[in-house]
Amino acid sequence: MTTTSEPPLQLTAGVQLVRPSSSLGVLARPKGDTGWKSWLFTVDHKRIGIMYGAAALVFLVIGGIEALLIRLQLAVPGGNVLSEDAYNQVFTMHGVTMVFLVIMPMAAAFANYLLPLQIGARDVAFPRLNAFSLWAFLAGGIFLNTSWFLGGAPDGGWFGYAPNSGLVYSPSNGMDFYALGLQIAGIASLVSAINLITTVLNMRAPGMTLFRMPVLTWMLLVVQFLLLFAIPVITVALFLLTFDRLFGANFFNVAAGADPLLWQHLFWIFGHPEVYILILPAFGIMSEVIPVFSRKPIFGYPFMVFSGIAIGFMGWGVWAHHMFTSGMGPVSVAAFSLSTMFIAVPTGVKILNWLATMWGGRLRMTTAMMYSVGAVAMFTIGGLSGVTHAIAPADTQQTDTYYIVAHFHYVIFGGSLMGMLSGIYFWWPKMFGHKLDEKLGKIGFWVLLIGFNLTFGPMHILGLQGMSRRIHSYAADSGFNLWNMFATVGSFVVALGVMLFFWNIGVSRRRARGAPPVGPDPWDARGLEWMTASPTPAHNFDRDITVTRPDEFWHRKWRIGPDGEVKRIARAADVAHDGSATDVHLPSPSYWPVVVALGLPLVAYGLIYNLWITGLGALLILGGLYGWVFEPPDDPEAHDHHDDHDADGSDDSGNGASGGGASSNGDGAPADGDGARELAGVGAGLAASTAKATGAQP
Amino acid sequence: MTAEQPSARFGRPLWRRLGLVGIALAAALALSACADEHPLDTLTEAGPDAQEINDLFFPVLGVAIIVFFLVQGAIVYLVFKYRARRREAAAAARAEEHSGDGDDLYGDDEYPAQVHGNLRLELAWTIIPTILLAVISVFTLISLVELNEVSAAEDDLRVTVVGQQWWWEFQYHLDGDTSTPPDIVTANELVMPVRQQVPLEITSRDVIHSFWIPRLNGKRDAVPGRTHPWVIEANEVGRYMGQCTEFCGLSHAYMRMYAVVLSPEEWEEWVQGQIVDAAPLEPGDPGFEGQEVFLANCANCHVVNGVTDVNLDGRLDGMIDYAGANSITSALVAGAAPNLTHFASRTTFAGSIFDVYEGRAEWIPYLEVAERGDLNRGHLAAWIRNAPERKANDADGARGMTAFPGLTEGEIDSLVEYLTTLR
Amino acid sequence: MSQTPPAPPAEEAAPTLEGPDGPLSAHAHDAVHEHPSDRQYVKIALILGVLTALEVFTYFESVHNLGDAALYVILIVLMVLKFVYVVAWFMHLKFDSVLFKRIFTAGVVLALGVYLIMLTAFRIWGV
Amino acid sequence: MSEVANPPPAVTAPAGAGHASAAHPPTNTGMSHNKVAMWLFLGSECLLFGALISVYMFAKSRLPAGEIGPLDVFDIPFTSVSSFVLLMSSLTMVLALSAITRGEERGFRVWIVATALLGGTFIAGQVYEFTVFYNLGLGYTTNIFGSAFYTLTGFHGAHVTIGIVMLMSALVANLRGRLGPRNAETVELIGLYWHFVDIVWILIFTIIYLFPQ
Ligand code: HEA
Ligand code: HEA
Ligand code: HEC
Ligand code: CUA
Ligand SMILES: [Cu+2]
Repeated sequence: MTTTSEPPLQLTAGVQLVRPSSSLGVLARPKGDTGWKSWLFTVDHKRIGIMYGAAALVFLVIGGIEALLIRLQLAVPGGNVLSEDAYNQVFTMHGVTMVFLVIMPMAAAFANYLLPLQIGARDVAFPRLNAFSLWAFLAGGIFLNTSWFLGGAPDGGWFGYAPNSGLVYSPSNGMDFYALGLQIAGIASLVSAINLITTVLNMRAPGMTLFRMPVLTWMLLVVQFLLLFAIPVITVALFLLTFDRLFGANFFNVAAGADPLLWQHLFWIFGHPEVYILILPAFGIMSEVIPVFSRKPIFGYPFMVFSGIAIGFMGWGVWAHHMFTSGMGPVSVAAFSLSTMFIAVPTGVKILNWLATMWGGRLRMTTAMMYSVGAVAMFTIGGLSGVTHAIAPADTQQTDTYYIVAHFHYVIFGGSLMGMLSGIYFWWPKMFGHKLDEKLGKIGFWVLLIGFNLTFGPMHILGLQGMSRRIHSYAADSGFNLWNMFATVGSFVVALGVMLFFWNIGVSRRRARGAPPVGPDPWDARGLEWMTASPTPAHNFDRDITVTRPDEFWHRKWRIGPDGEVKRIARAADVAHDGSATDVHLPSPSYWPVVVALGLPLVAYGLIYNLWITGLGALLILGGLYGWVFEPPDDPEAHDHHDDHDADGSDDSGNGASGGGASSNGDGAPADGDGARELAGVGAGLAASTAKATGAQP
Repeated sequence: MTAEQPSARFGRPLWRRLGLVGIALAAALALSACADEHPLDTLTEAGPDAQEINDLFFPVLGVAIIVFFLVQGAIVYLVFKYRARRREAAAAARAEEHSGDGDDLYGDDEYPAQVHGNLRLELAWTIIPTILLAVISVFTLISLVELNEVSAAEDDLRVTVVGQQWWWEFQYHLDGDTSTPPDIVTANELVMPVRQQVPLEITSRDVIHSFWIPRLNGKRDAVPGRTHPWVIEANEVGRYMGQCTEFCGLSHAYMRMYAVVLSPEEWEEWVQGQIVDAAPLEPGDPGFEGQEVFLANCANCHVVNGVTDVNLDGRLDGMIDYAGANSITSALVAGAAPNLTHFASRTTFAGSIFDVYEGRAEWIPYLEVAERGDLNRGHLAAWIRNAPERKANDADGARGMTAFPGLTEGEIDSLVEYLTTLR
Repeated sequence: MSQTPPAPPAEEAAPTLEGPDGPLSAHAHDAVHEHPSDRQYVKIALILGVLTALEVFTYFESVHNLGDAALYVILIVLMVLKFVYVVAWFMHLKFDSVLFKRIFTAGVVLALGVYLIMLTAFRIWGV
Repeated sequence: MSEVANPPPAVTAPAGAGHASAAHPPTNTGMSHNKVAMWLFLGSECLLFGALISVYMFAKSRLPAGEIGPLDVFDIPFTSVSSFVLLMSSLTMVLALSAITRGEERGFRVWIVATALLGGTFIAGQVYEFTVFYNLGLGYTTNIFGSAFYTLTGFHGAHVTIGIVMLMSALVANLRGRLGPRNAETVELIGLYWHFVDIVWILIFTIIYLFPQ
């Protein structure tokens, strides 16, 4: 049941319109909507989304440069671009960066920006917590990368198998940075998952039932559930590793009777859901882009949704396919081999439904569409090689070879990254008010696609010819020379493609200056996010939108006649909001999310170097939380809004005068314990996770 | 293994035919399936286990390739068939207007029939792959069972394989009893008889490694604290390359190995040569000086059976003791260095990345050392002088062989001389 | 495919999670107001106390000759009972929205499933 | 402008609407964000403690013979008492909530203090237990059992400690007039967390302490 009778667009439950005294008295609340401070302290889901995306792109360049170093080293046999040690750090950080600092935040960017818009909400459920997620993620990412300058980056591979990741075998601080950095990023993801699920469950526009939600929203919801349940598993694994390394625990100490497979199980119980965390957002994006540019609704909406849910579920029962050769026993191998294979079914449904969406459509091959179609094609290749890994006996030949490297680059680069590039081209006008250049975009697409296949296609062959992963060099007579050279050349073509993308951003920005804005709906799209001005105004929508069917916005523009003919009934500009509302009350910026997030890396540095720094970080976290809890989500002085809502008006004056006691809230305004309530709600989770980082060592 | 009668297996002929698609493509892709050029090639099997795996892999690859062509073909078809024609003029006009209606790019206001789905179609492409995969899973299970069969008798040869940073140790139990000290201990080259299934027990002394001779069988991880059964068998006499495939630190890439497959007679001869201890050299014997230098510098890590005066049982104990009870007095984490008793009978050293003899012959008669050409003095001397420079390791000597800056060139020469006596 | 008539607006056909007993149905939440009385809480606490006493009782000799298997069964049953009582009554799950029940059950079931499989793969049950 | 342009926050219910409306803002589910979030968090915590308990069970099964283990250190009667204490704190917690929903702030304070005290007693018991174990020769690094035991119970203890901090914050907020019947939901949420920590101990007590060793 949706509460259509009641306005659903509240900012946060328990939001407090007025507070008699300002937060701590010491610090004035951050104000204004321009300048760097307006970004640093923002709680606007759109700005947060954009910053997630920007950070992801920066990390893409870092991870990409690492990839290029790998390829340079492997271009010819016996390469000496990197030392053995450096190579191990570079490929480890390449994997970690690409997975945790590129694809995940890129997905978070889309989730933050689009999810509230697609369900017709004003913001996420906990705006400040959202800001905290961003900064915690960034803190974790930067923390990880500082390891380069502090005695060496992690060198145990992105899945950090124990005991090689233990102190004896990896004595530099690198793996400590790995364990703690991922822990911090994990806190960010967990908090964000809670936030976004609550948003979807609670804040949909009137009439926006779950089965009217866009497929992207659905996929993002599934992803948040996967994060919710998967993050704690790696949290535990990383704690065990940290405790082993820093405090001499025995979890992976074979001499004490430990079994290294424990790490593998824990890592992959997280790790396999993780790969669906990486792909489902892209699936969602493709499910938005393809219908728009095919001019048809998504084919088989319920199947699309349920297959996404099914993938999410089945993703929990296949983890040990990464361990077919680990010696876990034939029964486990058989069971996981079978469960893995059948994941191809719901995935195949998605692929074929996309094709069916295109079938009989009028395909407008824009850049966004090309990336989406490209992603379908490339992902299929990766998925099919995935099925050949699932055949456990065959995987004993394939595992840890470049055949696997080919598989996961096809699914991650070819699926996730291309899908997200599609999303960037598609929603760029919504985010920035101008399109990216189509011509450059298409050239970039072809360069990228060709380079991508040139790089990773040959890796299938290399792998089947027996080239192992994670080797910093190969012998000249192993027969790997030719295809490695191809791959290296290809990787530079990819780099060119990526550079064209960045170039496009620059060119398009410059061209857009002074040019008329793009209008709310440049693609004749379907989702609610297009029903407001571009770029999206801070308050998202001017009015409430009542949803009566899927693709509500499209149906307001077009009508399907009795003969199935589609007729325009309105122009987008007439239907969409122009963003001119001035009386919208928004949550105010806040310092505290940044402060708390800043404490996290300090705690982590301290654990590595000096416990005093940990203390400092803990103080920062505690102080930040305190400030946070006692700061109202909303600052009455922040902006001068014109309320036309009676209750609000009276709240403003009535409560402002009274001295802040609970009893003073006689007019129904919230009591002052609201902050405490947010603490209890999610602050508890946050506090618990931070405390795990600080207080849980015996 | 039931490799003797492959065609008798359930459904195999048809299954194999499907595999032809896979084979064709794999072969085409690989350009050359010549095993000499690709010593680690997984597609040119040389043993029944690898054969079993490829019998399963090729048909699945065939299915995958068919699906690949269907999907890619469909994409290309759809894109060309249903592509909207750009209407440049109209587009320009719209762009001028900036109506924000989303058609300024294509100037196309037309919509095709709005199809929301088709239950029957969707069920079809849910059920068909399911059936396909169910069939594949049956064959997968069959293969799994077959691959886990051990045909060797209880008292046949059994080899304990021990991985460590960054070399392999092979402990031979000729009577099949792995609970007793092994009869032969060698490094990096797994010598084995042809057409005989050799059961292995794979383990590790430090981190996780993975034992893999691609042309003979898939891989199996060497996990410390665990012993994993595995089998290996070769159809033909030859030399098959292997590589550690689980990331194990600095010199992971340099952790290779060979399976050396001998005819039954040669195998017998090899065994006879290996089970004897080395004889301590007397003053005046060639290599005697080297032996002295060896005992002074090398014997706290390396064993030469019969020469180094350390308790043999402690050294060669097939049971790996992690509690530090190794009789090795060095700081080696793994607690073991290659056994050098018959060093000169091997063809490669240090994780099989260097040749003991000059010139890597296509196939060296394994037992006739005399025919192998000249000793690779340069490599050996360089190794003894400064091993970390030749093969990255932990510089403090805890993992891998330390450098010996203190040795004079003369001493190094004498050591090389001594090593050649260890046949 | 193209001959398929335009499908009915999906919202009619689409299943809904928000129907009378969908996970998002809020109808159960009216029950929240019927908080159990303090007396009921005390009663539950008494039951919990007794169950704990029973648990501790198994520790002392008398039950030992039942054998480990029986002991495991008894202890697990008692544990689950306590778990359910606290969750249902003290955490109000019995009275609260089904949504919460499903979220929490999802967590519990997932944890049970995944970790039991993991421990089974390690064969720690001695079988 | 329409009613939505200025979405009235959930809690600004018309005057006199009573506490119920504050507790149930007009969200799609009818549940407040905070409560949904708390349950999601608890769902997530299941996987966390599930992993820790599994790691413990696994570690115990791998403890080499002859090493100091559960049988050498556990003092069941003692732990039974502290388990009972924690269990009863759940009762006082729920009574505190019940009190504040009825507007009995005095009762609320009494029960909340009682809860915190019981929790504190439990923690004190745990500290004592750790000391005894340590003196018996079981350190954190002694063996795999020690590492797993202290990590699991340490995580639980940390959760209890955070719970106590939240209880005390609620008490202070109430004393300062910032937490009344109107936001009883805050107390409810703290309670949810507290009860969850309690049920985790129910599992730990049975699985770690009482199961036949
Ligand atoms: C985006 C991330 C992503 C995705 C979506 C997938 C999807 C899949 N993956 Fe992949 N995988 C990774 C990322 C991903 N993977 C990574 C990063 C690794 C390596 C980790 C590491 O070791 O570092 C890995 C490793 C990996 C392994 C371990 C290999 C090894 O190390 O030995 C296996 C084994 O089974 C596997 C299988 C699969 C399968 C069956 C799917 C399926 O979901 C694919 C399903 C899709 C299709 C099958 C295509 C479309 C379907 C049709 C058109 C229908 C018809 C098809 C048939 C009937 C076959 N993957
Ligand atoms: C999201 C996932 C993702 C992405 C996008 C990529 C992208 C790439 N990967 Fe990735 N890769 C992984 C995830 C990913 N990888 C993972 C998880 C591993 C396993 C790690 C492990 O084993 O632990 C791995 C391992 C891995 C290996 C195997 C290493 C080994 O086993 O030894 C190789 C080898 O070629 C490789 C290559 C590449 C290349 C060439 C790209 C390229 O496509 C990259 C393209 C991007 C760029 C090229 C950046 C372009 C920008 C510029 C060039 C700007 C220049 C700017 C200035 C100069 C200022 N990767
Ligand atoms: C610190 C212990 C240590 C000492 C001392 C030591 N070695 Fe080594 N040696 C090793 C290790 C470990 C290896 C395996 C290295 C590898 O393959 O990465 C090895 C490998 C070798 C090999 C190659 C063996 C093979 O079959 O692969 C030779 C030959 C050798 N050492 C000779 C010597 C000589 C001669 C000395 C004395 C000057 C010596 N070693 C001293 C540890 C040691
Ligand atoms: Cu040993 Cu890799
Ligand atoms: Cu996986």
